[in-house]
Amino acid sequence: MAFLLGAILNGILSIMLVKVLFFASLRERLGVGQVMLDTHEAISVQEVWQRSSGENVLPVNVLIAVNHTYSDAAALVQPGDEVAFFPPVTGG
Amino acid sequence: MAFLLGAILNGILSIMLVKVLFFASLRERLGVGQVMLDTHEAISVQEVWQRSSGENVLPVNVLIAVNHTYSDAAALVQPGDEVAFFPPVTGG
Amino acid sequence: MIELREMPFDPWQYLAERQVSQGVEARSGAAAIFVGTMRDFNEGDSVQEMYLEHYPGMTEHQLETLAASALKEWSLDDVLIVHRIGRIIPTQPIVLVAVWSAHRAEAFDACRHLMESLKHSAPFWKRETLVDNSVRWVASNTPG
Amino acid sequence: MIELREMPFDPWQYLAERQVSQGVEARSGAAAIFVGTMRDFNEGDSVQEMYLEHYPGMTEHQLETLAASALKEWSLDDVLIVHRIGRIIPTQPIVLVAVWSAHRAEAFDACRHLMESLKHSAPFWKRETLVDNSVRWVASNTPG
Repeated sequence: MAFLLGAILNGILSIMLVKVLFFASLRERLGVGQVMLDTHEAISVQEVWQRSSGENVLPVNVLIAVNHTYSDAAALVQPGDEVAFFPPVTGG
Repeated sequence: MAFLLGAILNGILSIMLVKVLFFASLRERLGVGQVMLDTHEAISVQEVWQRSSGENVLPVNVLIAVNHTYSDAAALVQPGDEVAFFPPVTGG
Repeated sequence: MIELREMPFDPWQYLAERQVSQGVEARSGAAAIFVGTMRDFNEGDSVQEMYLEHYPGMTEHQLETLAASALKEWSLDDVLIVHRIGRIIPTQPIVLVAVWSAHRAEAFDACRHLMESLKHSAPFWKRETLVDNSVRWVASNTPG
Repeated sequence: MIELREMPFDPWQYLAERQVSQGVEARSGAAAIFVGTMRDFNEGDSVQEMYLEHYPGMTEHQLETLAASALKEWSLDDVLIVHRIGRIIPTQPIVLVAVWSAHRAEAFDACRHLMESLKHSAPFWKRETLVDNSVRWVASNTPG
Protein backbone atom coordinates (compact mmCIF):
# COMPACT_ATOMS: atom_id res chain seq x y z
CA MET A 1 0.00 0.00 0.00
CA ALA A 2 2.80 2.38 0.89
CA PHE A 3 4.63 1.14 -2.21
CA LEU A 4 1.59 1.76 -4.39
CA LEU A 5 1.14 5.25 -2.98
CA GLY A 6 4.80 5.98 -3.60
CA ALA A 7 4.47 4.84 -7.22
CA ILE A 8 1.43 7.04 -7.75
CA LEU A 9 3.14 10.06 -6.17
CA ASN A 10 6.19 9.40 -8.27
CA GLY A 11 4.01 9.36 -11.39
CA ILE A 12 2.37 12.63 -10.43
CA LEU A 13 5.72 14.22 -9.67
CA SER A 14 7.31 13.19 -12.95
CA ILE A 15 4.37 14.75 -14.77
CA MET A 16 5.37 18.07 -13.27
CA LEU A 17 8.99 17.68 -14.33
CA VAL A 18 10.72 18.45 -17.61
CA LYS A 19 13.60 16.06 -18.31
CA VAL A 20 16.52 17.91 -19.92
CA LEU A 21 19.38 16.05 -21.64
CA PHE A 22 22.73 17.28 -22.97
CA PHE A 23 24.90 15.26 -25.34
CA ALA A 24 28.48 14.93 -26.53
CA SER A 25 30.72 18.03 -26.43
CA LEU A 26 27.88 20.15 -25.02
CA ARG A 27 27.47 17.76 -22.08
CA GLU A 28 31.21 17.91 -21.45
CA ARG A 29 31.31 21.71 -21.64
CA LEU A 30 28.37 22.13 -19.24
CA GLY A 31 29.59 19.31 -17.02
CA VAL A 32 26.09 17.87 -16.77
CA GLY A 33 24.17 15.23 -18.75
CA GLN A 34 20.69 15.40 -17.28
CA VAL A 35 18.59 17.95 -15.34
CA MET A 36 15.03 17.55 -14.06
CA LEU A 37 13.18 20.89 -14.14
CA ASP A 38 10.18 21.39 -11.91
CA THR A 39 7.37 23.28 -13.66
CA HIS A 40 3.61 23.26 -13.35
CA GLU A 41 2.99 25.05 -16.61
CA ALA A 42 4.25 25.21 -20.16
CA ILE A 43 7.57 26.98 -20.67
CA SER A 44 9.60 27.79 -23.77
CA VAL A 45 12.64 25.78 -24.87
CA GLN A 46 14.60 29.02 -24.39
CA GLU A 47 13.57 29.05 -20.73
CA VAL A 48 14.35 25.35 -20.38
CA TRP A 49 17.85 26.12 -21.67
CA GLN A 50 18.37 29.01 -19.25
CA ARG A 51 17.12 27.10 -16.19
CA SER A 52 18.99 23.88 -16.99
CA SER A 53 22.29 25.15 -18.41
CA GLY A 54 22.64 28.29 -16.29
CA GLU A 55 23.51 30.19 -19.49
CA ASN A 56 21.36 32.98 -20.92
CA VAL A 57 22.18 32.63 -24.59
CA LEU A 58 21.40 29.42 -26.47
CA PRO A 59 24.34 28.98 -28.92
CA VAL A 60 23.17 29.12 -32.54
CA ASN A 61 24.70 25.78 -33.45
CA VAL A 62 23.01 23.88 -30.61
CA LEU A 63 20.27 21.56 -31.87
CA ILE A 64 17.03 21.07 -29.95
CA ALA A 65 14.73 18.06 -29.69
CA VAL A 66 11.45 17.89 -27.79
CA ASN A 67 10.20 14.36 -27.16
CA HIS A 68 12.68 12.93 -29.72
CA THR A 69 11.61 15.33 -32.49
CA TYR A 70 13.62 18.32 -33.74
CA SER A 71 12.23 21.60 -32.43
CA ASP A 72 13.28 25.23 -31.87
CA ALA A 73 13.91 27.69 -29.06
CA ALA A 74 10.45 29.25 -29.27
CA ALA A 75 8.59 25.93 -28.88
CA LEU A 76 6.54 25.43 -25.74
CA VAL A 77 7.39 22.52 -23.46
CA GLN A 78 4.82 20.85 -21.22
CA PRO A 79 5.49 19.29 -17.84
CA GLY A 80 6.38 15.62 -18.55
CA ASP A 81 8.19 16.45 -21.80
CA GLU A 82 11.78 15.50 -22.59
CA VAL A 83 14.03 18.23 -24.03
CA ALA A 84 17.48 17.57 -25.46
CA PHE A 85 20.26 19.97 -26.46
CA PHE A 86 23.18 18.77 -28.55
CA PRO A 87 25.93 19.87 -30.98
CA PRO A 88 25.79 19.24 -34.77
CA VAL A 89 25.47 15.52 -35.43
CA THR A 90 28.41 13.60 -36.92
CA GLY A 91 27.17 10.07 -37.65
CA GLY A 92 27.35 8.01 -40.81
CA MET B 1 57.94 -27.33 -92.86
CA ALA B 2 54.68 -27.72 -94.73
CA PHE B 3 52.89 -26.92 -91.50
CA LEU B 4 54.96 -23.77 -91.00
CA LEU B 5 54.33 -22.64 -94.55
CA GLY B 6 50.60 -23.20 -94.06
CA ALA B 7 50.62 -21.14 -90.89
CA ILE B 8 52.43 -18.30 -92.63
CA LEU B 9 50.09 -18.37 -95.63
CA ASN B 10 47.14 -18.43 -93.27
CA GLY B 11 48.52 -15.38 -91.51
CA ILE B 12 48.99 -13.53 -94.77
CA LEU B 13 45.51 -14.47 -95.95
CA SER B 14 43.79 -13.35 -92.74
CA ILE B 15 45.52 -10.00 -93.12
CA MET B 16 43.64 -9.51 -96.37
CA LEU B 17 40.31 -10.43 -94.82
CA VAL B 18 37.85 -8.35 -92.82
CA LYS B 19 36.05 -10.37 -90.20
CA VAL B 20 32.39 -9.30 -89.90
CA LEU B 21 30.22 -10.29 -86.93
CA PHE B 22 26.48 -9.94 -86.31
CA PHE B 23 24.90 -10.30 -82.88
CA ALA B 24 21.57 -11.07 -81.23
CA SER B 25 18.37 -10.18 -83.11
CA LEU B 26 20.35 -8.80 -86.06
CA ARG B 27 22.17 -12.13 -86.45
CA GLU B 28 18.84 -13.94 -86.36
CA ARG B 29 17.23 -11.60 -88.90
CA LEU B 30 20.15 -11.90 -91.36
CA GLY B 31 20.55 -15.61 -90.66
CA VAL B 32 24.32 -15.27 -90.42
CA GLY B 33 26.71 -14.68 -87.51
CA GLN B 34 30.05 -14.26 -89.25
CA VAL B 35 31.31 -13.31 -92.71
CA MET B 36 34.93 -13.07 -93.91
CA LEU B 37 35.29 -10.30 -96.52
CA ASP B 38 38.21 -10.40 -98.91
CA THR B 39 39.72 -6.96 -99.50
CA HIS B 40 43.19 -5.69 -100.35
CA GLU B 41 42.48 -2.09 -99.47
CA ALA B 42 40.64 0.01 -96.91
CA ILE B 43 36.86 0.10 -97.31
CA SER B 44 34.16 1.98 -95.41
CA VAL B 45 32.00 0.36 -92.73
CA GLN B 46 29.06 1.19 -94.99
CA GLU B 47 30.62 -0.97 -97.71
CA VAL B 48 31.39 -3.73 -95.22
CA TRP B 49 27.70 -3.73 -94.27
CA GLN B 50 26.56 -3.92 -97.90
CA ARG B 51 28.94 -6.71 -98.86
CA SER B 52 28.38 -8.79 -95.70
CA SER B 53 24.64 -8.35 -95.09
CA GLY B 54 23.48 -8.09 -98.69
CA GLU B 55 21.41 -5.05 -97.71
CA ASN B 56 22.03 -1.56 -99.05
CA VAL B 57 20.75 0.48 -96.14
CA LEU B 58 22.36 0.22 -92.72
CA PRO B 59 19.45 0.54 -90.24
CA VAL B 60 19.80 3.64 -88.06
CA ASN B 61 19.56 1.71 -84.79
CA VAL B 62 22.32 -0.76 -85.69
CA LEU B 63 25.48 -0.17 -83.65
CA ILE B 64 28.94 -0.54 -85.16
CA ALA B 65 32.22 -1.62 -83.60
CA VAL B 66 35.60 -1.77 -85.35
CA ASN B 67 38.22 -3.80 -83.47
CA HIS B 68 36.07 -3.81 -80.32
CA THR B 69 35.62 -0.03 -80.29
CA TYR B 70 32.43 1.84 -81.19
CA SER B 71 32.62 3.39 -84.66
CA ASP B 72 30.38 4.72 -87.41
CA ALA B 73 29.35 3.96 -91.01
CA ALA B 74 31.87 6.39 -92.53
CA ALA B 75 34.88 4.89 -90.77
CA LEU B 76 37.50 3.18 -92.90
CA VAL B 77 38.24 -0.49 -92.27
CA GLN B 78 41.62 -2.05 -93.05
CA PRO B 79 42.22 -5.63 -94.15
CA GLY B 80 42.71 -7.64 -90.91
CA ASP B 81 40.15 -5.56 -88.96
CA GLU B 82 37.13 -6.97 -87.15
CA VAL B 83 33.80 -5.22 -87.72
CA ALA B 84 30.68 -5.96 -85.70
CA PHE B 85 27.05 -4.94 -86.24
CA PHE B 86 24.52 -5.30 -83.45
CA PRO B 87 21.20 -4.01 -82.10
CA PRO B 88 20.89 -1.65 -79.09
CA VAL B 89 22.50 -3.26 -76.06
CA THR B 90 20.34 -4.48 -73.16
CA GLY B 91 22.70 -5.55 -70.41
CA GLY B 92 22.77 -4.64 -66.73
CA MET C 1 14.39 -1.94 -40.86
CA ILE C 2 16.56 0.01 -38.44
CA GLU C 3 19.32 -1.45 -36.30
CA LEU C 4 21.82 0.08 -33.89
CA ARG C 5 24.72 -2.27 -33.25
CA GLU C 6 27.19 -2.24 -30.39
CA MET C 7 29.26 -5.01 -31.99
CA PRO C 8 31.26 -4.96 -35.24
CA PHE C 9 29.56 -6.40 -38.33
CA ASP C 10 30.40 -7.35 -41.91
CA PRO C 11 27.86 -5.54 -44.10
CA TRP C 12 28.22 -8.02 -46.97
CA GLN C 13 27.77 -11.03 -44.72
CA TYR C 14 24.84 -9.22 -43.13
CA LEU C 15 23.20 -8.67 -46.54
CA ALA C 16 23.94 -12.24 -47.68
CA GLU C 17 22.20 -13.66 -44.61
CA ARG C 18 19.33 -11.22 -44.92
CA GLN C 19 18.89 -12.15 -48.56
CA VAL C 20 18.58 -15.82 -47.70
CA SER C 21 15.93 -15.07 -45.09
CA GLN C 22 13.94 -12.43 -46.99
CA GLY C 23 14.68 -12.72 -50.68
CA VAL C 24 13.84 -9.06 -51.30
CA GLU C 25 16.72 -8.63 -53.79
CA ALA C 26 15.16 -11.33 -55.92
CA ARG C 27 11.78 -9.63 -56.04
CA SER C 28 13.03 -6.09 -56.53
CA GLY C 29 15.37 -6.04 -59.49
CA ALA C 30 17.56 -3.21 -58.16
CA ALA C 31 19.50 -2.72 -54.94
CA ALA C 32 21.59 0.36 -54.09
CA ILE C 33 23.89 0.11 -51.10
CA PHE C 34 26.18 2.47 -49.24
CA VAL C 35 28.73 1.38 -46.65
CA GLY C 36 30.75 3.85 -44.58
CA THR C 37 33.87 2.51 -42.90
CA MET C 38 36.09 4.06 -40.24
CA ARG C 39 39.43 5.24 -41.62
CA ASP C 40 42.58 5.53 -39.56
CA PHE C 41 43.00 9.23 -40.27
CA ASN C 42 40.82 12.34 -40.08
CA GLU C 43 41.59 16.03 -40.59
CA GLY C 44 45.24 15.19 -41.09
CA ASP C 45 45.66 13.16 -37.89
CA SER C 46 46.03 9.46 -37.24
CA VAL C 47 43.07 8.13 -35.28
CA GLN C 48 43.42 4.99 -33.20
CA GLU C 49 39.80 4.61 -32.13
CA MET C 50 36.45 6.33 -32.05
CA TYR C 51 33.50 6.36 -29.70
CA LEU C 52 30.10 6.85 -31.29
CA GLU C 53 27.61 8.42 -28.87
CA HIS C 54 23.89 8.42 -29.64
CA TYR C 55 20.61 9.56 -28.08
CA PRO C 56 18.75 6.41 -27.05
CA GLY C 57 15.16 6.68 -28.20
CA MET C 58 15.59 9.67 -30.49
CA THR C 59 18.26 8.10 -32.69
CA GLU C 60 16.03 5.10 -33.45
CA HIS C 61 13.04 7.41 -33.91
CA GLN C 62 14.94 9.67 -36.30
CA LEU C 63 16.20 6.74 -38.41
CA GLU C 64 12.68 5.28 -38.53
CA THR C 65 11.39 8.68 -39.65
CA LEU C 66 14.01 8.88 -42.42
CA ALA C 67 13.19 5.36 -43.63
CA ALA C 68 9.44 6.01 -43.58
CA SER C 69 9.97 9.26 -45.47
CA ALA C 70 12.03 7.47 -48.16
CA LEU C 71 9.37 4.75 -48.50
CA LYS C 72 6.80 7.50 -49.04
CA GLU C 73 8.84 9.57 -51.51
CA TRP C 74 10.10 6.74 -53.73
CA SER C 75 8.70 3.45 -54.98
CA LEU C 76 10.74 1.10 -52.79
CA ASP C 77 10.37 -2.50 -51.71
CA ASP C 78 12.50 -2.20 -48.61
CA VAL C 79 14.92 0.02 -46.69
CA LEU C 80 17.63 -1.13 -44.31
CA ILE C 81 19.74 1.12 -42.08
CA VAL C 82 22.36 -0.39 -39.78
CA HIS C 83 24.53 1.94 -37.69
CA ARG C 84 27.28 1.19 -35.19
CA ILE C 85 27.34 2.75 -31.72
CA GLY C 86 29.99 2.61 -29.00
CA ARG C 87 33.67 1.92 -29.50
CA ILE C 88 34.87 1.59 -33.13
CA ILE C 89 38.35 0.96 -34.46
CA PRO C 90 39.71 1.72 -37.96
CA THR C 91 38.58 -0.62 -40.80
CA GLN C 92 35.26 -1.35 -39.06
CA PRO C 93 32.05 -0.46 -40.93
CA ILE C 94 30.07 2.36 -39.28
CA VAL C 95 26.95 2.56 -41.43
CA LEU C 96 25.10 0.44 -43.97
CA VAL C 97 22.21 1.88 -45.98
CA ALA C 98 20.47 -0.47 -48.41
CA VAL C 99 17.48 0.21 -50.63
CA TRP C 100 15.56 -2.21 -52.85
CA SER C 101 13.33 -1.12 -55.73
CA ALA C 102 11.98 -2.23 -59.08
CA HIS C 103 13.70 0.82 -60.61
CA ARG C 104 17.39 1.58 -60.41
CA ALA C 105 16.95 5.38 -60.47
CA GLU C 106 14.70 5.23 -57.42
CA ALA C 107 17.12 2.90 -55.64
CA PHE C 108 20.07 5.25 -56.30
CA ASP C 109 18.12 8.41 -55.39
CA ALA C 110 16.68 6.96 -52.19
CA CYS C 111 19.98 5.44 -51.01
CA ARG C 112 21.89 8.67 -51.49
CA HIS C 113 19.17 10.81 -49.96
CA LEU C 114 19.00 8.52 -46.93
CA MET C 115 22.76 8.77 -46.38
CA GLU C 116 22.71 12.58 -46.64
CA SER C 117 19.69 12.85 -44.32
CA LEU C 118 21.30 10.49 -41.83
CA LYS C 119 24.50 12.55 -41.85
CA HIS C 120 22.56 15.76 -41.29
CA SER C 121 19.91 14.71 -38.81
CA ALA C 122 20.55 11.38 -37.03
CA PRO C 123 21.76 12.05 -33.47
CA PHE C 124 25.22 10.48 -33.45
CA TRP C 125 28.42 12.13 -32.24
CA LYS C 126 31.94 10.94 -32.97
CA ARG C 127 34.67 11.28 -30.36
CA GLU C 128 38.10 10.41 -31.71
CA THR C 129 41.09 9.13 -29.79
CA LEU C 130 44.32 10.10 -31.57
CA VAL C 131 47.55 8.09 -31.43
CA ASP C 132 48.89 10.26 -28.56
CA ASN C 133 45.73 9.25 -26.62
CA SER C 134 44.31 12.78 -26.82
CA VAL C 135 40.55 12.90 -27.34
CA ARG C 136 38.47 15.25 -29.50
CA TRP C 137 34.89 15.55 -30.71
CA VAL C 138 34.41 15.65 -34.47
CA ALA C 139 32.91 19.12 -34.99
CA SER C 140 30.97 18.51 -38.19
CA ASN C 141 30.58 16.09 -41.06
CA THR C 142 32.29 16.60 -44.38
CA PRO C 143 29.92 17.72 -47.14
CA GLY C 144 28.63 15.30 -49.81
CA MET D 1 38.35 -5.41 -61.87
CA ILE D 2 36.05 -6.81 -64.54
CA GLU D 3 34.51 -10.25 -64.50
CA LEU D 4 32.06 -12.03 -66.82
CA ARG D 5 30.46 -14.99 -65.10
CA GLU D 6 28.69 -17.96 -66.66
CA MET D 7 27.62 -19.29 -63.26
CA PRO D 8 25.24 -17.74 -60.71
CA PHE D 9 26.80 -15.75 -57.87
CA ASP D 10 25.78 -14.12 -54.60
CA PRO D 11 27.01 -10.50 -54.80
CA TRP D 12 27.14 -10.08 -51.00
CA GLN D 13 29.09 -13.27 -50.51
CA TYR D 14 31.33 -12.19 -53.37
CA LEU D 15 32.01 -8.81 -51.71
CA ALA D 16 32.53 -10.42 -48.29
CA GLU D 17 35.18 -12.75 -49.70
CA ARG D 18 36.80 -9.98 -51.70
CA GLN D 19 36.92 -7.77 -48.62
CA VAL D 20 38.77 -10.44 -46.69
CA SER D 21 41.32 -10.82 -49.47
CA GLN D 22 41.77 -7.16 -50.40
CA GLY D 23 40.58 -4.99 -47.53
CA VAL D 24 39.82 -2.07 -49.83
CA GLU D 25 36.61 -1.21 -47.94
CA ALA D 26 38.67 -0.69 -44.82
CA ARG D 27 41.04 1.73 -46.49
CA SER D 28 38.47 3.71 -48.44
CA GLY D 29 35.84 4.94 -46.03
CA ALA D 30 32.99 4.83 -48.57
CA ALA D 31 31.59 2.08 -50.78
CA ALA D 32 28.65 2.49 -53.17
CA ILE D 33 27.19 -0.67 -54.66
CA PHE D 34 24.52 -1.49 -57.22
CA VAL D 35 23.08 -4.95 -57.79
CA GLY D 36 20.66 -5.72 -60.60
CA THR D 37 18.65 -8.92 -60.30
CA MET D 38 16.48 -10.76 -62.83
CA ARG D 39 12.79 -10.37 -62.14
CA ASP D 40 10.18 -12.90 -63.24
CA PHE D 41 8.22 -10.37 -65.31
CA ASN D 42 9.03 -7.82 -68.00
CA GLU D 43 6.83 -5.58 -70.13
CA GLY D 44 3.74 -7.16 -68.56
CA ASP D 45 4.72 -10.77 -69.27
CA SER D 46 5.93 -13.58 -67.03
CA VAL D 47 9.46 -14.60 -67.95
CA GLN D 48 10.74 -18.05 -67.08
CA GLU D 49 14.32 -17.62 -68.16
CA MET D 50 16.71 -15.34 -70.00
CA TYR D 51 19.78 -15.83 -72.15
CA LEU D 52 22.40 -13.10 -71.99
CA GLU D 53 24.46 -12.92 -75.18
CA HIS D 54 27.69 -10.91 -75.28
CA TYR D 55 30.47 -10.06 -77.71
CA PRO D 56 33.57 -11.93 -76.50
CA GLY D 57 36.51 -9.55 -76.51
CA MET D 58 34.57 -6.34 -77.00
CA THR D 59 32.37 -6.74 -73.91
CA GLU D 60 35.41 -7.10 -71.65
CA HIS D 61 37.15 -4.26 -73.47
CA GLN D 62 34.15 -1.96 -73.10
CA LEU D 63 33.76 -2.72 -69.38
CA GLU D 64 37.50 -2.11 -68.86
CA THR D 65 37.14 1.19 -70.72
CA LEU D 66 34.21 2.24 -68.51
CA ALA D 67 36.10 1.33 -65.33
CA ALA D 68 39.26 3.16 -66.47
CA SER D 69 37.18 6.20 -67.38
CA ALA D 70 35.55 6.24 -63.92
CA LEU D 71 38.95 5.90 -62.21
CA LYS D 72 40.10 8.90 -64.22
CA GLU D 73 37.03 11.08 -63.63
CA TRP D 74 36.60 10.48 -59.90
CA SER D 75 38.94 9.98 -56.98
CA LEU D 76 38.39 6.24 -56.45
CA ASP D 77 40.33 3.50 -54.73
CA ASP D 78 38.82 0.65 -56.71
CA VAL D 79 36.10 -0.33 -59.17
CA LEU D 80 34.51 -3.75 -59.53
CA ILE D 81 32.12 -4.82 -62.29
CA VAL D 82 30.73 -8.36 -62.35
CA HIS D 83 28.23 -9.31 -65.07
CA ARG D 84 26.46 -12.59 -65.78
CA ILE D 85 26.41 -14.13 -69.25
CA GLY D 86 24.55 -17.16 -70.55
CA ARG D 87 21.38 -18.67 -69.10
CA ILE D 88 19.81 -16.79 -66.19
CA ILE D 89 16.67 -17.56 -64.21
CA PRO D 90 14.54 -15.17 -62.12
CA THR D 91 15.95 -14.12 -58.73
CA GLN D 92 19.56 -14.48 -59.97
CA PRO D 93 21.78 -11.38 -59.85
CA ILE D 94 22.76 -10.08 -63.31
CA VAL D 95 25.14 -7.25 -62.51
CA LEU D 96 27.20 -5.98 -59.58
CA VAL D 97 28.90 -2.57 -59.72
CA ALA D 98 30.97 -1.58 -56.69
CA VAL D 99 33.03 1.56 -56.17
CA TRP D 100 35.32 2.45 -53.25
CA SER D 101 36.41 5.99 -52.44
CA ALA D 102 37.48 8.23 -49.58
CA HIS D 103 34.48 10.44 -50.40
CA ARG D 104 30.86 9.32 -50.43
CA ALA D 105 29.78 11.77 -53.15
CA GLU D 106 32.41 10.41 -55.52
CA ALA D 107 31.42 6.83 -54.68
CA PHE D 108 27.73 7.53 -55.37
CA ASP D 109 28.42 9.52 -58.56
CA ALA D 110 30.83 6.97 -59.99
CA CYS D 111 28.66 3.95 -59.16
CA ARG D 112 25.58 5.46 -60.78
CA HIS D 113 27.48 6.70 -63.81
CA LEU D 114 29.06 3.27 -64.30
CA MET D 115 25.65 1.57 -64.22
CA GLU D 116 24.18 4.02 -66.73
CA SER D 117 27.20 3.71 -69.03
CA LEU D 118 27.10 -0.05 -68.80
CA LYS D 119 23.40 -0.09 -69.69
CA HIS D 120 24.00 2.18 -72.68
CA SER D 121 27.23 0.83 -74.08
CA ALA D 122 28.26 -2.63 -72.86
CA PRO D 123 27.53 -5.23 -75.58
CA PHE D 124 25.02 -7.53 -73.89
CA TRP D 125 21.71 -8.65 -75.34
CA LYS D 126 18.84 -10.22 -73.40
CA ARG D 127 16.72 -12.93 -74.97
CA GLU D 128 13.70 -13.82 -72.85
CA THR D 129 11.83 -17.11 -72.74
CA LEU D 130 8.23 -16.53 -71.67
CA VAL D 131 6.10 -19.09 -69.81
CA ASP D 132 4.55 -20.34 -73.07
CA ASN D 133 8.13 -21.09 -74.25
CA SER D 134 8.04 -18.30 -76.83
CA VAL D 135 11.29 -16.39 -77.19
CA ARG D 136 11.88 -12.67 -77.73
CA TRP D 137 14.79 -10.24 -77.70
CA VAL D 138 14.53 -7.33 -75.29
CA ALA D 139 14.45 -4.33 -77.64
CA SER D 140 15.89 -1.68 -75.34
CA ASN D 141 16.67 -0.92 -71.73
CA THR D 142 14.33 1.05 -69.52
CA PRO D 143 15.54 4.58 -68.82
CA GLY D 144 17.17 5.56 -65.54
